[in-house]
Parts: sequence; C-alpha cells; structure tokens
Amino acid sequence: MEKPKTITPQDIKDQKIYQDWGLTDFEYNLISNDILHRLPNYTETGLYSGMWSEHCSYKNSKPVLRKFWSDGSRVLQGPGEGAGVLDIGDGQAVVFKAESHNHPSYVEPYEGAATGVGGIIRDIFSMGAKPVASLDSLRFGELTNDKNRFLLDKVVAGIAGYGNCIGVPTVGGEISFDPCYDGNPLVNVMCVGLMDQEDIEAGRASGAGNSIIYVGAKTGRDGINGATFASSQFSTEEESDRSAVQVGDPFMEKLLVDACLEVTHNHKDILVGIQDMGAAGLVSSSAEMADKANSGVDLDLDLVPQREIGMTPYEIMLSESQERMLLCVKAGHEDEILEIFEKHHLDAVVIGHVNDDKQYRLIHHGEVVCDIPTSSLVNDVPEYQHDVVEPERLKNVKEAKVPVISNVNVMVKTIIGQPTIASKESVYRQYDCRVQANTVVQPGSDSGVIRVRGTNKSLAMTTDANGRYIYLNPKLGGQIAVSEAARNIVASGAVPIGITDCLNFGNPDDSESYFEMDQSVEGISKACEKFDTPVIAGNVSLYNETDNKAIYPTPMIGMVGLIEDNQYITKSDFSETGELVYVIGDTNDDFAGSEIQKHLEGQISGKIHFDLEEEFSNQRLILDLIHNHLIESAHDVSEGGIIVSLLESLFENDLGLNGEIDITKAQLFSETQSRYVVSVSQEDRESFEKLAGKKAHLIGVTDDSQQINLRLQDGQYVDDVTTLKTIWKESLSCQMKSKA
Amino acid sequence: MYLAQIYVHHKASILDPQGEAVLNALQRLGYDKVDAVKQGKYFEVNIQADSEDEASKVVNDIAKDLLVNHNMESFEFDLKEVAK
Amino acid sequence: MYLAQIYVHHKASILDPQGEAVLNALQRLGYDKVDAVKQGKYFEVNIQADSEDEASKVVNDIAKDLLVNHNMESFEFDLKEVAK
Amino acid sequence: MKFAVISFPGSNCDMDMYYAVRDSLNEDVDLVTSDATNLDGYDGVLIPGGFSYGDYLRSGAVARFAPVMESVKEMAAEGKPVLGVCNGFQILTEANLLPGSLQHNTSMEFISDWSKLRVQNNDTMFTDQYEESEVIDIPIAHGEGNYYCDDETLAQLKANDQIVFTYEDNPNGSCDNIAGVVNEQGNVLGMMPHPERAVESILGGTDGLKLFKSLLNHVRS
Ligand SMILES: Nc1ncnc2c1ncn2[C@@H]1O[C@H](COP(=O)(O)OP(=O)(O)O)[C@@H](O)[C@H]1O
Ligand SMILES: [Mg+2]
Repeated sequence: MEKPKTITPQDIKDQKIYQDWGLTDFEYNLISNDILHRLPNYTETGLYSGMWSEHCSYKNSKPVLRKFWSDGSRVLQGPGEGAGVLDIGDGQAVVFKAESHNHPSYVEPYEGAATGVGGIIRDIFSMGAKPVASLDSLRFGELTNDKNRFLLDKVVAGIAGYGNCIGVPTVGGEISFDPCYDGNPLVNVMCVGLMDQEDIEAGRASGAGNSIIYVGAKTGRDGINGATFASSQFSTEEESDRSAVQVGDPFMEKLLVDACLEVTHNHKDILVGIQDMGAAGLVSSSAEMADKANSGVDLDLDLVPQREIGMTPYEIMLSESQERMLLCVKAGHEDEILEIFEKHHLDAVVIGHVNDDKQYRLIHHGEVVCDIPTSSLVNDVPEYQHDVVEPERLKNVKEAKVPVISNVNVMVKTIIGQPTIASKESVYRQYDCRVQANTVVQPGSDSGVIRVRGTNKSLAMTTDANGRYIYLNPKLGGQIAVSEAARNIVASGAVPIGITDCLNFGNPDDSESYFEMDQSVEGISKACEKFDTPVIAGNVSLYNETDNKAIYPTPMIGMVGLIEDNQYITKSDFSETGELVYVIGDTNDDFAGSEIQKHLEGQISGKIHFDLEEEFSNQRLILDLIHNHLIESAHDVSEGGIIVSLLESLFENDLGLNGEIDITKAQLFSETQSRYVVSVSQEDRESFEKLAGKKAHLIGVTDDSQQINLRLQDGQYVDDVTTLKTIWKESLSCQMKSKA
Repeated sequence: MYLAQIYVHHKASILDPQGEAVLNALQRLGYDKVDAVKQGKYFEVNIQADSEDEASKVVNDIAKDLLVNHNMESFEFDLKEVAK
Repeated sequence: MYLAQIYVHHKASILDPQGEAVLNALQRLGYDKVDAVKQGKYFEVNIQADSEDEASKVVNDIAKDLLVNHNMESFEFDLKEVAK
Repeated sequence: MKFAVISFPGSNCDMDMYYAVRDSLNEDVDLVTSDATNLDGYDGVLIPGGFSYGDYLRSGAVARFAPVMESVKEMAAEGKPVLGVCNGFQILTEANLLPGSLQHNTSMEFISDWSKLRVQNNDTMFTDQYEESEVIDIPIAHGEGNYYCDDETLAQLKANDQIVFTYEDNPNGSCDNIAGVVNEQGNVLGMMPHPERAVESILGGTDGLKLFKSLLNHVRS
C-alpha cells in the first residue's frame, strides 16, 4: 500500500482508490457530495470503507433481516446490541449470540477459529453476562482431500485452544461434510452467558466530557480492514494478498472477562457503556457507541496503545487486533476504573472524550485527521434492494428416487461410517466441556445442558443447519433448520425459548443466491413464530464463494431452551434392558437431500416434505411425555434416518434391540422430519400409549444380546451392535489419519 | 547423515502472546535489562542425505509442508554433517 | 545491546512427544529420509548490556530461573551485539 | 476449618474448587489471589486447574513466581495439606514441591473425558476414605498431563508409596500410569484429574467427594 501522506483526497477521487477498499462510485459520491460536501481524506475514506462494508453495515442483508420475528414475552434485548437477552425468571437472564469466522478460518484455520471463539465471548461479556458455554457449527469439504483434513484438524485445535484456556466449556456443536464447502469451510461459533437482569449493559457513549477508555491488547497491524475483506468474494489467486493474521490471546481475554465483569457488576453507577472491538476495530466500537447515544467523540490516536511503530491513523482505526474493549466512563471517575484493570494486570488508558457536537473527530500527532458526522458512519450507508430470482432447479421438482438396497447390512455400515454421520467424539474430546462444573449433559446427546447454579433450572443448547434441505427448498429448509434445533432442545426436556442465527450464503449480487437467503429467512421466521422462539441475535456471512462457486445456502440456527426443573433433563441413550422402544411420528419415503441419496447418487435432488403443524404437535407431545415422567430417553431422528438414531441410542450402554418395524429397508434411511425415538419402561406402557396415541409406533424391546434384530416390511435386519459401534466411533478419526 | 537445526520465529507484525508473557514474567522477576522477547520453535532433525544440497532441499520441503506456518512465521536453518 | 538466541531442547534421554508427533507426521507425508526429530523452543531476547560477559550472565540467569525446565531440558545460546 | 483456593491470573477452575468446598463439603473457603503474601489462618491450600499466565512458556512455569507461592511453601513445610489439581499439579512440580514434570500428552491433543483411576495409596490424608485399590471415575481435561520423572525418582516414589493415583487406561503417556503423587511427607498432593468436578450426581458422579472428606477429617483431627 502506498504511503498515505502522499495520497491526497483528489488522488482518491481521481484514481478511484476507494474502490480497492470496497466502496462503490455511488457510495463515494454520496460521501463527498451529500454527507461531507467535500472530498474525504485518506483516513476518512478508510473509515467509511470499513463501516460501510457488509460485515459492519448489513447494507445488503437488512431488508431480509427485517423479516425475522423478534418479539416474544421473554425478550429483554433483541438484535442490535452485542448479543440478545432473554428472561429466564428469578431475575435472571440468558444472553447468547453466534458468529461466523469462515474466511479467516480458511486462510489461517487455527487462529481464525480461535479468534472466532474469542470474538463471540467478548460479545457476551460486553453485555454484562458471564460466558457459561460455547458451541461450534462446522462445515468442510470431503475428508478425502488433504486440505480439508488439515482445516478440520486446525479449526478444532483452535476452538479447543481458545475455549479451554479461557475456561468456557464447549458443550455442543455439529460438523458435516459436502463438496460445496471445498475452499469455503464454515466456522460458526455460539456463546451463551448468564446474568442478573439488573446488570444488563449497553454499548453507549453519552454525556459530553465523559471519558473513552481503551483496555486490553495493544493495537497492531492485524487483520487491517478485515471487515471489508470478509465482505468480498474469495478467489484462490488472491489468497496471498492479505494483512497480518490476527492471533488470539485467550489468557488476555480471561483477564478481560474477569475485569470487565467486575466493572459491570460493581461499578454500574460510573460506567456509561461498554463494547468489544470486533470487525472494523476501534472505529466501529467507538462510532457505534457514540451514535447509539446520539453523540460524537474526540479521540487522540497517540494515546492508543500500539504494538508496532509508525502506524497510520487508518491502520490504528481499522486494525482488528483481538482482546480489546472500549468503555465510556463518567468524567472524574476514570481512576477507579483504571485501578480495577491494573489489579487484573491489564493496560487501560483514556483515549478521548464524548463531545457535544456529534462529530467523529480523530487527532493524530496533533493534527485533525478525521472530522465527520458520527452518524454518517453508522446510519447513512445506503441499503441495497436486490433482485430475487427463483433458481431453475427449484421449479417442477420431482420426487426423489427411492434407493434400492441390495444389502441392508452393508448399507447401514456405510452410512454410519460417513463422516457426517459418524461419532464426533474424536473432536469434542478435545474440548473441555466440564469446566465451570455446571455441565449436566455433555456433547454426544441431542443438546448440551448446563445447570443454572443456585437454582433447580437448566439451559439446553444446540446448533443446527442443513444446507442440503435449504438448497432443495429454501423456505421449507428454513423451517426445518429451526425445527431440527427445537427437536434437539425438546428431546433433552427443555422448552425452546429463542434463537440466534448465522446466515452463511453466497454473493448477494447473484439474484438466485439472494432468493435463497430471502426465502430461507422467511421459513426460519415462520417456524420461530410457531415455536415462540424469537430471533434475538445473529450474524451474516455473505460471499461464501470460491472462484464463483457458492456453498449450499447454510443458515445456522443456535437455539436455547429452558428446563424449569432439573428432574426433566432427558438423555438420548436407552439405559436398561427391557425398555420399550417407540418411534414418534410416521416414516415416509423422504430421500431428497438425505445422506443415503448423497452417498448413492453423488448429488442431491428432489422434493422436500415438511409440515410445521405436525412438527409442533410432536414436540408438544414429547414435552408432555417428559413432564409426566413417561419416557426414559428421547432422541430426534435426523441425518441418516431412523436406523442411525436407534443405533446411537443403543451404543452408549451396549444394549441390543429386538422387534418389528413397519417400514421398508430403504425407509430405515429416510429422513422424514418431526420424528423421535423414545424408550419407555414396561410399567409406564399404558399411560404412555394413552397419551401418545396414534403418533407412537412400538418397534421393539431393548435387551442384552448386543444385537439389533428388526423385522421389516421387506425382510429382516440383524447385526452386531458392538461391531457397528466400532465403525461409528472410529470412522472420523480413521479418515483424518488416512493418507489420500 | 545431516543434522538440521531449524529456527522458526514469528514474522515481525504478528502478535506473539508467548513472548509477551515471558517478557512480563522476566520483568516481574526484576530482569529490567531484558527489553523484548520473542518465542519461537526450534527443531533438530536428522536427515539421511548424501550431500548438503540434498539435505537442504529436504529441510526447505518439510518447513514448507509442516514445520512452519507461512502466514505467520519464517525460518532459518543450519546444517551439519554428522556420523550415522 | 545484545540479541541472545536461546535454544531449549529436551535432554537426550527423555522422550519428546512433540518431536515424535512431528516425526510421525513427516513420515506419513512420505519424508522417509527424516530419521529423528526433536522439538524445542527458540527465544530471541534483547538485552541491554555493556559487555558480552554481562549479557551472557543475564542469559544464564533467565534460563535458570524461567526459560528452561532443568528436569527435562537443556539449552544453548548465541550472543550478537546489535545497535540500540 | 478454613481452606484457601488460590486464584492465579488465568486460573479457570478456581470457582469450581471453591464451590466444591463450600457447597458439597459445607466448609469455609476463601478465594485468595496469587498476589497475596500471607495464608495465615488457613488449614489447607487448594491450587486449582486452568491456564495460569496462559501456560504460555510451560504450564505452571510463571505461576511459581507469584507472591503467594512463598506462603504455599511455608504451609507445605509446616505439614499442612496442599492439593494441586491439573494446572495446580503442574505449578507444584515447577515449584519443586513435588517431583517430576508434566509434558504434552503423547497424542499432542487436549483430552477431555471421564477416566478411571486406581487408588494406589489410601493411607494418605487425601485418600483414607477410599478403599485400598478402589477404582474411581474422575474427569480429566488437559493437554499437558503426561507425567515424567527419571528412573531414580520413580524408584523413590515407589519405595515411599508416593504414587497415590494411577490411570487404569493411560490417556496421556504418563510414566507408570501415574495420575497423582504426594511429596515424601505426604502432605502435598498433585493430580491431573479433577476431583472437584465429581462431587455432585447431577454432574455425572461423586467419586471425588471422598478425597475432600479425607482431607477434612485429617484437618479436623
Ligand atoms: N463440533 C462439535 N463440537 C462439539 N460437539 C459436537 C460437535 N459436533 C458434534 N457434536 C456433538 O455430537 C452430538 C451429535 O451431533 P449431531 O449428530 O449433529 O446431533 P443432531 O443430529 O442431533 O443435531 C451432539 O451432542 C453434538 O453436540
Ligand atoms: Mg439430535
């Protein structure tokens, strides 16, 4: 990059340098003609480019995001702050949000994933909440490819490295594999926090004369203008063209969590606002805080702690160095706050003040290098309406072919050995899921469950996304994504209370891609309203394309549920011999987008079937059954079909199953929605059947034979559960270790 | 047979939390003459090769493939011929 | 001002899990000419000192106090005089 | 009775240990920061797990210089109980209060799981509530739990019955499956597994309780 001093405002205009930073001619003209009535200088142009990027401004996705349903009686804070907040009773609140770190994780998987975890944790404690759990939702290309194995290995190590060190348990997540994520892995992380409602903080800088305090790591040239970078399409040739990789320092962040929570809990009276420095670093945090309070700030950049010498104002303001927070503190009380940080071994400095003229003003080496209306950085960004065009593939869709199963034993072994289906234990074994000593249900069941210490309540949480269904039917696929998450929450005995999302899509300028986003958001929203699970936070990651090939549209749903009484906590394993096993919900020929279809045909196609009312009534039934103590275990049926759910429930306690199921061999792998596998003790049989009625189909009894023996419509399936368990358990790590 | 001593260090603009932590600890211990610390990796690798050129090619290859993260690190090395 | 380059490695008799892991990975990648790998740490430390002796004393002290676990590790170092 | 749980910058199991003593043992306990210079009035010291100072150089290497460690050493010398769990164990070895060192797991991966331990010595102030050779279920969560000591030290550990816990299914490569050792006097115990995570049935098991109860009985008598 050329030296900024030598680049004049006129050069920026004449040579269209702003284009390199992602501003369009239209946007640049808007800034110079309508906002400033002069040409912006180098620094100012840089600030607009960061703040007006998709990543910070949501200029492309806002019209779609407005469709989300965010009401609901529990909502204390909806989208718009660091994270959303829901009332969970007793004066307490749960806080959560998810974030994507897809591009950084492709470029530098360990640090990209680690800093993703660090970033989302900062969002949680900046609200005043203690981070109590994390989840990770991951997508990669197939493991037959070296690069994908490398990415999975490093991404998981990065999540573990950061989460374990900072002491936030990773209690759940998901991983699946499809060729469309080659060159475009998805790394989405969610963090959940707990707090007293009276401690809720906001990112605000108000009151002329109040101080702006910077705390945490020094600013370096890391990830400069990463927000703009995340908002552009990727091409493999440009891979090398990037600024310094951001490196996470979980130790620093642990100190920050402890210190910031001390400030927010014990010094509310002098703290005006607090926010983390995320995308577009110092400019975005300070401008947003000031703008929310309808004020402005004066910052002296010479006071900003810097790790490198000779940094320009542009670099200082747009650096995405990690582990930094910005506070606004009442004038005259700065020392009290600085002392707390010092006690926690952190550097904190006053770098400026709230002003009374609403300008965003930066001083560097005694010179004013930026003087623009604060609000223009945040609010004046144009919003883009996009064309939506239904892709050809969604028209006149036929039913998917019913697979022909010549050898059911071989097929079961193949399917449970697919990395998408196989146990993820080799991954989550690397995550400390028990730190903080609240984890009731650890990874491996349908949801992670954390008890709320000091109460008899717990929180269940899960992440779900299924790009295949959404690719085949964006609207129904969106409903299914929420439903699948809710199914996992319900199976653990919890009532779903809200969601966060990460919208992972391709280039919004492609009107088919935009259609997918628009429709799936409608689907998500509809399901949310049905389940009374408002969308309280989220994140958008567009431009997930490499060399013009987009990923499946993959909105990730992170859902939280409340367990009002710990006696309702339910696991997904059959626990004893002699339990009756039932399937709740009917099984049909649903092979569109299924694992077996992908395996047999190498691609997905066909019509998706889904009935939201049926889904809802089945969820209600499961909760009723749990609340009446009529089921011993519950497990939802998802990827891979009923055979996968049955086996997973048998594996943990090495049980066998004998019975009859009124479906075909092929339907063992059907992915009909809204189903569960539950187990019932003999003495509850009558009450259970009375309540469940026709929705429940008895299929067998657990035993100690370590065999699964099922009579089917078109034959019989008998196999050894122990052998199957070994395949399921070891497939993923075997594939990671094998040489391509 | 050659012994390669490979030194891997962070590129200048990359944050080195480990080096920072060591520096802080040293300063707390009263080592006020220590100004800056960078922490990197050090490998000793035995390579069967008939010539220094061959060994040096192996070192460059393994550094590129595995030992060094080129996004963040750079490396140097020394080669010594040693007895089998 | 001196720049100390300090190499910390496992004592010969002690199994080095990091080195083993690297060796296994290299062999999986097909580097069959690589026989043995030891992984250690590499520090670059800037020391304000007026003489090489003084700098070398500081290095020995910080190694003893902090950088090296004498149970398992040993160290060597080089000193270079550098401009302030 | 009153216990001190030491909180270093980066400790993250300090509150877990604190709650185990307060809620499951119903005893007095304080969280004491590592800047403290005095542990008078405490009957025992608990050094929790986590990543003190980020574990950046070697686990426990920097923590050993924290001001509070002088007092910990004094208490150890006076024969008062000192328990180090996970990072606490690493700190105690770096501080030379316990023999040996903890290296990277042989898999080079962090391991979080339940593990079966055998109580090799139930004649210590930390273990007398356990049966001889009892096998217990305690969670582990560490990346550097691979216990190493030289042959001479190992022979001494055996001769003095200092090996208190061993893994039934060695997860990390520890020599002789060692999961926990005491010092020669028997009042300083270091162990990688987390007994404080196994004190409530809702968390999956209570096999850690007997350790705390042994300790409490000892302090009481
Ligand atoms: N990346 C991951 N991190 C943590 N836990 C994971 C991860 N991937 C899968 N799991 C855990 O493995 C179990 C099975 O996952 P999955 O098959 O995706 O469940 P479901 O289909 O019910 O949503 C869950 O408990 C989940 O939390
Ligand atoms: Mg499930």
